[in-house]
Amino acid sequence: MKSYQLIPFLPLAAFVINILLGKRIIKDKAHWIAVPAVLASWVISVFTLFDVIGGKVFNEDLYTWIISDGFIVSVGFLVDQLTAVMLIVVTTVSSLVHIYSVGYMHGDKGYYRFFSYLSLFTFSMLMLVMANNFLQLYFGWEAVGLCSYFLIGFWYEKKSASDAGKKAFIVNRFGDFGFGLGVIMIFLTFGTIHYEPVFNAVNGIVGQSINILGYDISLVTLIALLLFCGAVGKSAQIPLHVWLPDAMEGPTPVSALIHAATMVTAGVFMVARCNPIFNLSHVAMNVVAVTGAVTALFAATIALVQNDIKRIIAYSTISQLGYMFLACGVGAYAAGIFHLYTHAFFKALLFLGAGSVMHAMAGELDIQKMGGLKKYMPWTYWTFLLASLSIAGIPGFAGFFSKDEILWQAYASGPLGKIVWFLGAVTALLTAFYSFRIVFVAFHGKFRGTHEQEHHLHESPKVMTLPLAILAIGAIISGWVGIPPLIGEFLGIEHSDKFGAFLAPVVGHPHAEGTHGEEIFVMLLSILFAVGGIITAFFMYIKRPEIPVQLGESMKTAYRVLWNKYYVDELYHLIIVRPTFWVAQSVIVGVTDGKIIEGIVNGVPRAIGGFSEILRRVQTGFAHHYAAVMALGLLIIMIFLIL
Amino acid sequence: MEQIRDEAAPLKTKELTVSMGPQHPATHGVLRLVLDLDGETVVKCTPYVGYLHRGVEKLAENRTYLSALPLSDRLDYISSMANNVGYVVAVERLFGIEPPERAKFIRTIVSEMTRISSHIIWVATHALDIGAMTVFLYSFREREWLLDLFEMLCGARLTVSYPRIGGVRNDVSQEFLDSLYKFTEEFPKRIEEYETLIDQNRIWLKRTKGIGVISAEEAINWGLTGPMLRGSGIPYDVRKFEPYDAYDKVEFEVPVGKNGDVYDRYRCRMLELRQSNSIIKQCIEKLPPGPIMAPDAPKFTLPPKDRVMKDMESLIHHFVLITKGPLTAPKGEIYSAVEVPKGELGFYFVSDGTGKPYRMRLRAPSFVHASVLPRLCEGSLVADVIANIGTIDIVLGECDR
Amino acid sequence: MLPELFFGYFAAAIIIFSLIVVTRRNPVHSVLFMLILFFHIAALYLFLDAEFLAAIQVIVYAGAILVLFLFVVLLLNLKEETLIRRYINQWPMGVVFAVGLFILMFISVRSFLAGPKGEISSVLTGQSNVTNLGTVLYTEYLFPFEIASLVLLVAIIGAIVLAKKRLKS
Amino acid sequence: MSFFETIFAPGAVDIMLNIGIILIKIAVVVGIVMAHVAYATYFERKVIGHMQVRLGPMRVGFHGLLQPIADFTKLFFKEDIIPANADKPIFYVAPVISLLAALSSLAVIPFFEGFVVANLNIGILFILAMSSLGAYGIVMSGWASNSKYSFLGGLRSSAQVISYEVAMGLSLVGVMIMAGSMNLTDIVKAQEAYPLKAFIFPQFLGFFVFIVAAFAETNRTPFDLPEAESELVAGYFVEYSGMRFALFYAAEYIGMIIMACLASICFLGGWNGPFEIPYVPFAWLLIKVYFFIFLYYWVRATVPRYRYDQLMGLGWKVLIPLALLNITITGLIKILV
Amino acid sequence: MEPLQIAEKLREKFPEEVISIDEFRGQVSVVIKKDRILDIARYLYDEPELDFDYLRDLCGVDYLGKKEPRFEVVYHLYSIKHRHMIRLKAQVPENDCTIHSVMPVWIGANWHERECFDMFGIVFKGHPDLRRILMPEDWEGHPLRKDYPVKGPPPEKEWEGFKEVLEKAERLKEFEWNK
Amino acid sequence: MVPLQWYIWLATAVFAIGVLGFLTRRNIIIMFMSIELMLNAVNISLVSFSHYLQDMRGQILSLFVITVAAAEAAIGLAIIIALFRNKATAHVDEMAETKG
Repeated sequence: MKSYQLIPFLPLAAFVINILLGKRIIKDKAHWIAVPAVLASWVISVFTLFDVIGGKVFNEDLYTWIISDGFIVSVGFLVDQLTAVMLIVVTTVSSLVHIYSVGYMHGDKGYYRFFSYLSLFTFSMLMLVMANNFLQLYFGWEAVGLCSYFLIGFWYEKKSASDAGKKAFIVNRFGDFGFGLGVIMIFLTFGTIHYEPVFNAVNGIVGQSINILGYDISLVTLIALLLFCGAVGKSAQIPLHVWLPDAMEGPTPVSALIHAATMVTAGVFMVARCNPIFNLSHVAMNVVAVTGAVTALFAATIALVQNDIKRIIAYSTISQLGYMFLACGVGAYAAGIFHLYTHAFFKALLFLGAGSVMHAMAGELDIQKMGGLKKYMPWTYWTFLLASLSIAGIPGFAGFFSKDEILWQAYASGPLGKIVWFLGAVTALLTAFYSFRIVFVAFHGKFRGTHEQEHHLHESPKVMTLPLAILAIGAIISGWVGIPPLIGEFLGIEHSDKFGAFLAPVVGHPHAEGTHGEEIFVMLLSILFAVGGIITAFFMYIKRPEIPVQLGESMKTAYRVLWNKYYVDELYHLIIVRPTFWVAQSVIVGVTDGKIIEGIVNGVPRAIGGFSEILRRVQTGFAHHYAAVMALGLLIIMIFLIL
Repeated sequence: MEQIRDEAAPLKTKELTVSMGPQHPATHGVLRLVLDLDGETVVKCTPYVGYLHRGVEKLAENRTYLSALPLSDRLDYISSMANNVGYVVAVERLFGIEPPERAKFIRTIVSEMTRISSHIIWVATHALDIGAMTVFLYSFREREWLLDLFEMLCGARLTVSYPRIGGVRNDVSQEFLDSLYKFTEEFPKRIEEYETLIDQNRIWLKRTKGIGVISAEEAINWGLTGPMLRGSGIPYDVRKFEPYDAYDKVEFEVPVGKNGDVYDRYRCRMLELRQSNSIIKQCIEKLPPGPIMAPDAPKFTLPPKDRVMKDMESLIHHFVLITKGPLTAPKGEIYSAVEVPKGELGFYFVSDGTGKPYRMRLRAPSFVHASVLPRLCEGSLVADVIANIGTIDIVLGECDR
Repeated sequence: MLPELFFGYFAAAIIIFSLIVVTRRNPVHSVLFMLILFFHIAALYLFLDAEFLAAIQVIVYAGAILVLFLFVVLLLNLKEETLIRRYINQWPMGVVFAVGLFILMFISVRSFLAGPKGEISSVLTGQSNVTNLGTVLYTEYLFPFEIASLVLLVAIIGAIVLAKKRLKS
Repeated sequence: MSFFETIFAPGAVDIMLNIGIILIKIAVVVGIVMAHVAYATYFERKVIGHMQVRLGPMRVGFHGLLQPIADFTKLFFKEDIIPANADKPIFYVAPVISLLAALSSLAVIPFFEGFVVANLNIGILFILAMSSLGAYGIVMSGWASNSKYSFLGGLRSSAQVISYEVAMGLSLVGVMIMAGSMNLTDIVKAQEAYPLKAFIFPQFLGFFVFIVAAFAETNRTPFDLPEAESELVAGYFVEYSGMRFALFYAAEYIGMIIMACLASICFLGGWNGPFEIPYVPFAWLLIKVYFFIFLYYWVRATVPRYRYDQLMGLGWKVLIPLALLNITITGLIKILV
Repeated sequence: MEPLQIAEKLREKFPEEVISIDEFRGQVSVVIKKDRILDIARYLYDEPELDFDYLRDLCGVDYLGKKEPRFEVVYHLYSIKHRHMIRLKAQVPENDCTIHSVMPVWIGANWHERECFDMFGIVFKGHPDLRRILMPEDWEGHPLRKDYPVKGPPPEKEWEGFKEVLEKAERLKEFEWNK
Repeated sequence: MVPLQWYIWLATAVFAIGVLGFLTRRNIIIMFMSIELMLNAVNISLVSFSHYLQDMRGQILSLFVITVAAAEAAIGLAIIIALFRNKATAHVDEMAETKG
């Protein structure tokens, strides 16, 4: 059974066909190519998952790409438990987004282009998760970034969209630079970039250190931090989170696929994949955990006050990604991946629901201008509500299981864990609050938009609501594969944490130190926070709508800070963008370009021109003369050889 | 470097000048085309006509109205009957004679027979030019039948001179009518036979569709008539616009094309075949009894030989007609047109009151149609020139007069 | 004896015809003598156990390349070609070079020694020439083979672009 | 065994005897084929005549059976006219090249098991090579006649022959893949394992392309543009008369026979048939060949002529892609099965 | 519109140009001066009420000794839309045997005018390609003029080309069999 | 048996004749044909080596040489046609387009 090799190449084929023939031949039939391809990938992924569950792990090289002395790079696939989970996530969400896009992008003039990019993205993402070496991972990593750039700037006529695309690309460069260095370090250290030998050898370098600028730095820590650098960029963690909210300029299916479910989680995947390296460095682990926790809280607070529906969800994504890193940081990789997996469903659902709302509101994003959409768009409303319940962590929904798992693992992992647990728990409260803020403001109450908008309101077509429904089912039941033992015992299910057990061969099982009582406490607290958040939101936006206004008035400074996202963008502008511009203007244009380069550029041709004036006499332009000279040369060489 | 020429300067290519005709299998007689070819593309096309010029107009000025009639036979020699009819209709209009009903119907029958025979010979040669050989021989089978019928009617097959000023030469026999009726029964099947060979053939369609396109306005401006004009969508037909003979008493439609290409003109002709067939049928069914000559016709037309031998008055008429010509030709001028298979055949008579036409002008459709050849051919391929020569359906005898 | 005789005939014919090719006044005649020349070369290949190459020599050289030459010769105007001088002004130089080259090469290959024998040939494997050629071509030389196809593709496109008339816009 | 050694096999048989046998074979094949050519013209006139509601030749002999002989006699004794400004040597040699190229293809055609003049293992390539030479006769005659019509005809024809050569060669590749050989005898033998002892079912695409290309290769209707009498009067041989004209004519018919043979051998199983006909080993081949020749006539009586650009379009845009598709499919099946 | 009305309308528009209007058997002729023929043609073509889009015929008539001026160029115009016809007769004197071509209006006049030139010697100004059409290019005289004899010009003015043919025929006798 | 040297000498002679033609003729088409001659000379030597050394690789190489020759002919002749359109000459001493 080698059909798993087809998984990435089917979308690639769809991409090639669409991009080559799309403009002239396929046009608005592009989905007939792209959707079946990705569906086929999904089917094969499911079969592959069963294979993996059955105990098979594939790791083989398809093709040797580069051989340069000891540097051997091959295109190869590693399909183990982690990859299998990622395959399911990627292909499922991708398929649903493909289907959804048929309705959402209908009539767009770049229709074929959109589908070809989606296919290309799917291919890149699959290459990323299926890689069996770091370079292929890096290839996928960059390729998804490229696709993200294409898709954010899909409506390139819009300046904000193309700017957002550039921003995402540039910000990611910072992280990717670190990641690239990390890969290079790995090669320098281990002499290979394939996962297997690297992870086998990694224990041997514990204690080795490298001297940088007079400081001794542990080699493992350095590598882990450099790798994490990439994760920070791609997964939009502090301080490189700024690109993700702006990325919402892209079409909504893109936001759902790339900026919620798949690409941004690549960082989490990578950290989990490299767990043998991270596990050996406490420093790195702590950095990951703290970054994650701080990002989670930080983003959640911003989300509280924003009005743009997609931005709220985007900040929520950042926040949830913070959760995943938090989990990885405390060693609970399985919990992180579990959250990644459940998050993919409900976050994609949230985005697609938002897209559906936008579709109905003719592109309106401000939730203050919505309201009462419940009765116009029942499908969208109910699925959105389910997703919100899931993200809030209401028991029984997917989000509850994964979030609870993370919080418990954090709580149980030691003193630092307690701190991050606390941050996480607060975030949970905030999450519930802002999620239901959207629900209550946008879907309940009275419609606040213009009359034309109200007239235009309608439920989205079947091709859009169908993915919503499927995802909603996923948002409910996807968590049931990882029921914590505590509840499992209570319900009488043996080995209820199937997910953790499944992933254990790859990421290990963290050692949790805590009593049953503490576990119950953590769980009850998170349930309490979730319900509390919902009730607060209900109170503030349904019962007493004047409270938020008053709050905003009374806490003006805090509100302004939050509204302006802690001024991070402005700070970057001040410390990075403006100095860069200054350097570019004065130094590069003035000195380097003006004096040095132009001096060389003008001087060399003058010298050559003078010299060639002499040489051009030789070129008569008559072919015979050239031929004769050639023959003469041949004659001379022959004479040499004979003599 | 200075020797490299300006990029925008047009590239020179050697043009090949080919003289097509006057002896060439596809020119339908002695037409000569001088083609300037760039590869296979025709850059310039210059037709040369006149190889068959006999001065018919000049000859007619020196003959009596009656003796000029056979000249019209030799114009479009494959549809001589229609030319005769055109001539006598014009003369009758000049003199103000009204032929009897029976004669009118007979003339209509023979005109339409001529149309059929002309159109099938057109299909035959056109198909042969494009390379379909079998249609040619199929068509000749039917043409042979028609010529036999002509022979039965008047003794001649090609140059018939059957109509007379004021009527027709002799009455039709029942035998002729019966066998003609049989022909009309049979003929639609034969048309279908041609069409199965042609219409469903992709190569034929490729060779004719979109070739030699001329728009309706342009076609009128060029003075095209007949199927050439109707192929472009203008239902201009002298039989409908200025009815003569019995055309106002029979029912028929004027088929028109849409795109004005070779294929549409071919379709028009094929549909006209069916219309002509139905006209003949109607005429045979409606053929009224009665005389075949107008009562005052003896002043213009020779009486039958047996009457001359027995009847004094007839002898005098004969003598006067032969020696002086019809005396009472009114002074005036008339333009009269009939619809011959090729298009509108016009006669313009200027009479000075004598027995001979002072000036007889012939507006020959082939002449006009030949003039449009450069317009159709320039820019197309050599093979399309063949298709275009075929589609205009010219007979050089008529063109050169 | 017989093989030597045959070789003698073909070698003489090849040399004579190539001389004719480069000296004819009328390019059409040159092309046609070239055709005969290619046939002789193909026959020579038959003696060397290279049937496939012989066929290819005829199909490609005679059937395609030379027809191309003939086309171009016919398309260009040749009326005055036959009337004006054939050689460039400096032709004695060319003759000197060519003769010198011939003498040198002749001398140098006189002392030629055959290298080690290869392993793949019709005689050794007992299979037909085509089979052998195909086996080697599609295994060991697959990559160069693909490159050759690329070369041809580039040539096709290049030829079309170069020879095409500018379209009237 | 190399080609050289087949002819000059030392030892076993005397060289002269070997050469003699080959010469006799050649004489027999050429004689028989020439007779068939003569009667193929008669057959054509009769078949097309009956299709076109006429009788065809009736005067010479019983139902015109002696017509070919009369024609040959007439052409042989006709004056050989050479245009004033013709390039005489080329004008002389062109029809001979046409005929030679056509005749030499006969060498590799197996008429029945064991009867083949030269059993080359590159049989198909040999035929392709020879048919590509046919273009020379046409170009040369077109050019040497110094007439614009024949020049145009020559250019058209050679472009056509070269273009369709590609399609034809590619259409035969499928057969080569299936048979694993280029030897025509081996190809016939390889077909014995297939339904009806023929490749036509698995290779129907290749068969279609081959048939169309064969029509074009032999300049027959609907691809008879080089000699389109309504456009170019008679194309490349418009200036030829008498014996030389007869040579061109014969070359065309030999070309038809060879294409018919090749189609029968490569796609219809050659001399094999559904059942064996005793004492006449070549009977099936003859039937198949005459079926194809009849097809030539039938098409000629039915369809008009293509236009030059349409013809080229058909060749390059339809046939060659189809042939490539056929090769791909055949190759895939060969690999997979 | 009735033909007579058309003629009157034309007279209103071009009072200077129209010389007379005649009717014979329902067909109306308008005799006009030749100078503004192109304007008249264009008017008849452009006026939507008249819309003479179709030039049925164009020919010359020679009135040698019967009328002055000697030539008339006759135009038969027809409107396919309105189905009416009119005949224009432009007078062309012998000493100034020219008239402007109507090709700018009806392109179909091309060969008619060439023929008219060929047969009567009337020169059409502005015609792009005024050559003989039916007669050979080097033919002398204009056959349809009334002073041109039916049986060709007298022997001393024999056509050059015919002489050539006779000479060739003489030369061919050398090759005859029985000589 | 014919010795290998004979083939090589033959190839040498053909090659030299090709050089001769290339260096002396004015007509650019003949010059192209001279190039073909030289390529054929190389092919003769390659095939003879292949035969005498019992190695298929010589034939493979000459197959590639034929490929290159075909490509070269196509491109070269296209250039000639383009040149001829612009300059209306096929004479190499009237073209000096590559003049420095």
